[in-house]
Amino acid sequence: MTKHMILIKNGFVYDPINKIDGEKMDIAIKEGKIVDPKKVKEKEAKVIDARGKVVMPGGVDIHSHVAGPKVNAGRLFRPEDGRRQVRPFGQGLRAETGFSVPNVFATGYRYAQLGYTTVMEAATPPLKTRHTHEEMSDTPILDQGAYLILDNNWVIMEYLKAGEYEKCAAFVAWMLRSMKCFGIKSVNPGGDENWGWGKNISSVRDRVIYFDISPAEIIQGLIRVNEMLGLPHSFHIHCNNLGLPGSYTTTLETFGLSDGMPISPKVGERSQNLHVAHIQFYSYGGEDWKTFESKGDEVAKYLNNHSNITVCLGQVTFDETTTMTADGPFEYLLQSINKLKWINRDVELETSSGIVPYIYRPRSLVNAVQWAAGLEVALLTKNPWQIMMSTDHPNAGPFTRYPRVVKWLVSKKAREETIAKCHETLPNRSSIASIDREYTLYEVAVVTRASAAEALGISGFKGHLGVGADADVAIYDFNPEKQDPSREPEALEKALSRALYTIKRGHIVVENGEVVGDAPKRVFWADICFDEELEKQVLDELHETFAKYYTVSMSNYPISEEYLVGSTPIKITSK
Amino acid sequence: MTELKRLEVSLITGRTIEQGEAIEGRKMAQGYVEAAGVVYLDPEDMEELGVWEGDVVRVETDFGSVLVYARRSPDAPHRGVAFIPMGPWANAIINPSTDSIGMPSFKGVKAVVTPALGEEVLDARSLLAKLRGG
Amino acid sequence: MPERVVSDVVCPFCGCLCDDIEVVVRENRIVEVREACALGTAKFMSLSVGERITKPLLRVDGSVRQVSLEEALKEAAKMLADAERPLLYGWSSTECGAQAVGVALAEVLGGVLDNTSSVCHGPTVLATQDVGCPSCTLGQVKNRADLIIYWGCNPMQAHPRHMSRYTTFPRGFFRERGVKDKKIVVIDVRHTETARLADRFIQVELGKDYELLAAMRAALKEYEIPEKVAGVSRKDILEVVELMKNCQFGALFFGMGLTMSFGKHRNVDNAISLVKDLNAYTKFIIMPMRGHYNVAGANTVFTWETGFPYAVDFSRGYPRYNPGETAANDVLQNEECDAALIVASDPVSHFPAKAVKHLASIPVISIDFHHTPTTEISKVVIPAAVAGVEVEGTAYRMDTVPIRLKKVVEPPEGCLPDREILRMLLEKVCEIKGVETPVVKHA
Amino acid sequence: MKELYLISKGQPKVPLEAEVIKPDSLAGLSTEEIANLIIYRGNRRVRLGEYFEVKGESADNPEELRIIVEGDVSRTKYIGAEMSAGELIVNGSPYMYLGAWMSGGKIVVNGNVGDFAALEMSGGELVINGNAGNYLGAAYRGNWRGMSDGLIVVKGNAGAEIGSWMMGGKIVVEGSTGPFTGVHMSDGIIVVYGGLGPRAGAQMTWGSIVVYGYAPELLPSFSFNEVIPAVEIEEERFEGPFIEYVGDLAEEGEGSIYLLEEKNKHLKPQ
Repeated sequence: MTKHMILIKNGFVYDPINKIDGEKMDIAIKEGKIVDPKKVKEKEAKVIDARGKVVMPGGVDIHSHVAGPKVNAGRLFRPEDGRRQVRPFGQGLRAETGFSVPNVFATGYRYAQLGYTTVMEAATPPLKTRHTHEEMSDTPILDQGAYLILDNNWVIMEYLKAGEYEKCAAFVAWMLRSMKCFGIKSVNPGGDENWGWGKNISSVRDRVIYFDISPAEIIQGLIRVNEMLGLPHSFHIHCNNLGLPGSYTTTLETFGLSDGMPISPKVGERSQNLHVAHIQFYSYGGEDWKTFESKGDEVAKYLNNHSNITVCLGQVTFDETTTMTADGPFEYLLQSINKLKWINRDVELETSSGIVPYIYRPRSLVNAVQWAAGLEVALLTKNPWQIMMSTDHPNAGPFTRYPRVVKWLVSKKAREETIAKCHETLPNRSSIASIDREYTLYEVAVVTRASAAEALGISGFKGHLGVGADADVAIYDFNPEKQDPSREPEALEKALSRALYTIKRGHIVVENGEVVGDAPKRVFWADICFDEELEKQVLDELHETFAKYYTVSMSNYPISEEYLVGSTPIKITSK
Repeated sequence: MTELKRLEVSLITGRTIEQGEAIEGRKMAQGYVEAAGVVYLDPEDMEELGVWEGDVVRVETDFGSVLVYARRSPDAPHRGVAFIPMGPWANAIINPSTDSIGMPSFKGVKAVVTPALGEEVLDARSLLAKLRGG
Repeated sequence: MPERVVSDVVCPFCGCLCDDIEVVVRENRIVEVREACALGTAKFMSLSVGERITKPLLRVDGSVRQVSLEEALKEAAKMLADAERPLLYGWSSTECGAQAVGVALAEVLGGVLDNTSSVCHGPTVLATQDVGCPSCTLGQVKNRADLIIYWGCNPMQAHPRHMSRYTTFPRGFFRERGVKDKKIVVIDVRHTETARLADRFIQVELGKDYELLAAMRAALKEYEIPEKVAGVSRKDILEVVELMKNCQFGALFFGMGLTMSFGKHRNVDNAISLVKDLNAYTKFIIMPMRGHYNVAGANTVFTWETGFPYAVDFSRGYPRYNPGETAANDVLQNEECDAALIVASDPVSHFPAKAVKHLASIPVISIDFHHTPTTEISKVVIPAAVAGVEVEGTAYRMDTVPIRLKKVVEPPEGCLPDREILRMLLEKVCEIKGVETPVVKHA
Repeated sequence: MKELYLISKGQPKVPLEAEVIKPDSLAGLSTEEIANLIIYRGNRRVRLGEYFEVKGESADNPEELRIIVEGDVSRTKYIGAEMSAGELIVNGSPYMYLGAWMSGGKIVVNGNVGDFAALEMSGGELVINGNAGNYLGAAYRGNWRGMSDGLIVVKGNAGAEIGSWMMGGKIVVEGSTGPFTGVHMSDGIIVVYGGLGPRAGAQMTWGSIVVYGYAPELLPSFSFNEVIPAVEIEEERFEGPFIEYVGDLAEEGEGSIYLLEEKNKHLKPQ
């Protein structure tokens, strides 16, 4: 028997990229790839009997804070979280700690237990990205990549203000290559630079102190650069005014900035030019905390008319968790409200960040509205390909709660049970109680793997089970012939929490819900060839910036490939 | 016989450039003694105690006693505060208590300084031998 | 004689981790070091002048003999595997790859893993765990700060280039005139060399920092405070508080003066809380002056692998953390540990006598490149190559900016990188324990 | 009530961890089964019976069980940890974490206890007839939720940071306390009959510290409020007269420190 051959027989397969909706069929694996079942002989393969089980591609998470400086600062300052969930060293596995801020081993193991195999780190500040790579390399099982925070970068703001998009693109290409990162991330554009002076920004038309540029100009400039470079993923943003009453207007304005902008990936098949992260966190109406209400319906309405935008949820799960974001001013605001401990970590010339523990309680009206807002967007947006599962881990809850979020998506009954535990005025502040839609398992497969793979531009080899794809497979103990997710949401939650099998690139990593092994890892990054001449010119100018304003030498700034376990450059020739 | 003079001080320890240079590969050499086997005293305190730069003095606390060279503090005035650079000499006499947080009490232990003319300051190796023996 | 100049070398001495050093090498010997301070220069130069260990040593019944690396590792592995509560200590003067192998070793052994932060900024970690810590990278300070406060630290002696490279003297983007655009305040019990460079010196009574901080915080909130607190007049306190409130960007750096004197972590707690309070008025940050060049890295690596930054106890298989019980001085002074592995550190020189006494009574294994009082008491001594000079790797600056250490010269024959030695030791320990050797991907 | 005896056979140098010594774990077991329970010595697993002779009889329910620990337990951690019911009497001086995270039942120690006793206690009663160490009834590292309910009585002295981040319940120390009594407390009562350690009530925001002994000084961020004849806190009356200080003003706190006037005249403003 060749261990690299696996035959998964008779499962109910949900593979939206290949438009397979619960069809009973076999999936074959050879040398880490999906192959035609005819090419694998039963006798030579490990045979998994998936009769009466759900088979899906390995989960793909488009936005999760799992590695890097702020994640680790969150672990460091929350030993009380560290002792909440532990598992001892043994059976070839490293020890696990942490609930909302798990150590790297727990991160890899627990994602695998959910059937996830690809997880993108949501934000990394360039100057500290070496740290992000050190952690990703140390995270077992998962394929990963990281988005580079570039919006509050002095160099970029200067280029965009001067309208030098070509130079800006050359700089971004160099940055992504030097930092070995996957895409462009924006976090509270302009607001983070202002936070360098203890201030923030309140609309996309505000001006950044000294740099005299608006968030709108930064956003449009970076969308443009993103498409000039033809990156696999679109521009990925955390909008201004996150977390505030009335923020949905800023969100809609931000949406509007992408209108008419090009969509031109050089690799992959995405159809969006703007990905808005954790949409829940700015789908709010109201004038203040007293009149706080959900505007998830308005946001969904916009999405229904604009297919060029995708979102991930940032769904609240009602847990004690740890909020962490490069949105420094937001975390300052949060700690002034909940009075808990606060870490702030601004990064020279680049960005800021903050971390605050937070407890989401159903009895808090604000928290209940937040919970409802996320689900409203998910349920009222017609096209599930615009939606991606996330809790903005760990901001709205730990990723280990994804199965619970699915429960709410597939079952009105489950939602009603939660609404009953929520603040009694929730129905006045949200339409959640009146929404009848229930996701099908096919739609669940879309929002937990397929849509993310497509939006990331990696759907050629991730997020599906067609021949040639990475052999990342999840098998769940749920029988769609006999069980109705709508009526038995708990059974589905349980099944998704502990995959019967998770296979990563042909290696069985989870069996019966337990992690049984590791698998070869890959870290994806964009290796762009844009314009060598221009890049040289840009770098010449950059030397002065480093010498004068950074505190590390320019030669020590780039990260060599040896930092990446399974370095996987995605080569792009842009010009 | 006249009674020996004594000086009550609060003792602190910390880094110095000389100590920092000396720990790089020269801990078993004489340079380390000169860098860390010393106590910096307020000049007025020294006068009162009747010791001069380079004199050997005994520093004693509830936790032990050690011989070191007296030095004029460049950071005066700080009457009643004595400084011994971090190292084996300081550690022979500081308060080991971690107050249940893991950190010994390296700064602020009550000490008595007395002149010790004619006595010898031990080097790191001899100091260690003494500790292991006692 | 051909000379080689290696530029932008990272200095592996203190937490400043200056990365602009030029090292001149002739025939694999460092002959000149440029840009570095006295401390950094000493470290680079010490490799040829210091008491270097080049052969593994085994000490039996008081006599020392040279042994093969294989024999030394075998002895060391046996001692550690036999132990019921081994202590694995040091880690702050080596690179992150070695630290990661150290975590795996502690995990397999069921030992107690601690780094030197327990005797430097451990209290800062504890305070951060209670109230957080608003901070930033050093470049933010260089480019923006107009008020610099050094409290209970003496960078001119302990971090000699801190003021010239990051805070006081450099010109920054928004501070074009350098020091002329900034105010420097020093708060200390002694009028140190750093204090002599300050615009304002506040002499606080020894062991009264907490009271002074409490008074400043109360004054900031416009409560009345006593005439004199901690030896400082009300007038002086109010003036400093005004300076803080009215600056555009303030930065408070602190050191052992807070973490080691009476109150320890609570001094830091109140200092952090003061800075939190100040953010209601202006931008203000706080930063510990980390000592060892990679102590921040030890905290960082331990945290991402175990959830906890130091004082990690693996005796039950999963990490537990409680300085006061599981830090090196606790397990030594309470005579809990029964063997110790010391990596790139010299606790015999830096721990109180009570702790040293216990350490000297149990089997100790040292991995180091110089003879130290700790290698003197060790049963097994394994010579190592010097990280940051002879070995590449990552180190984290005091503001947790990770920088790649360079290899400037080849190590002496037989001196391997810490991480290689530890990997071999890990393998041997796993063999004895009969467990699968964990794959340490990092490094 | 059934009585079960655990008689120490002596202590190893590497400490033991024996959280099974509590009614919750021992109820319903035979003495043989109890002796076979696993406790920990460093990284080794050992039988409880190796270090304790087990006598008497266990009860079916923890509520009906009294465990009596006799002899040297000076190297045994976690006795009574996470206990929720029944009784535990320790005739000896246990090491760290005695009754840590206890939520119910009663523990009496006829001896001294080590550090971190009754950490984050949420109910029940702990009586220490000797001295207590540091961090008695305190919060675990990083947690802003310390002791929330229950009663701790110490006949002797207590160490540093007792009742840190306390938010409910009561600690009574008949002797003196160490530094930072009730640091960061947000509710609850600490009563001290002996000397009050320095920096009491540091960073407290609410709650009360009642002091019948001598307090050398208070933090500069506490302010004198008034002298009152007696004070009533949560239906309990404390007879004074007391000098009342309010703070910690550094936190804009409204906690109270009541100092018996006759012993603390030096703290009464002129």
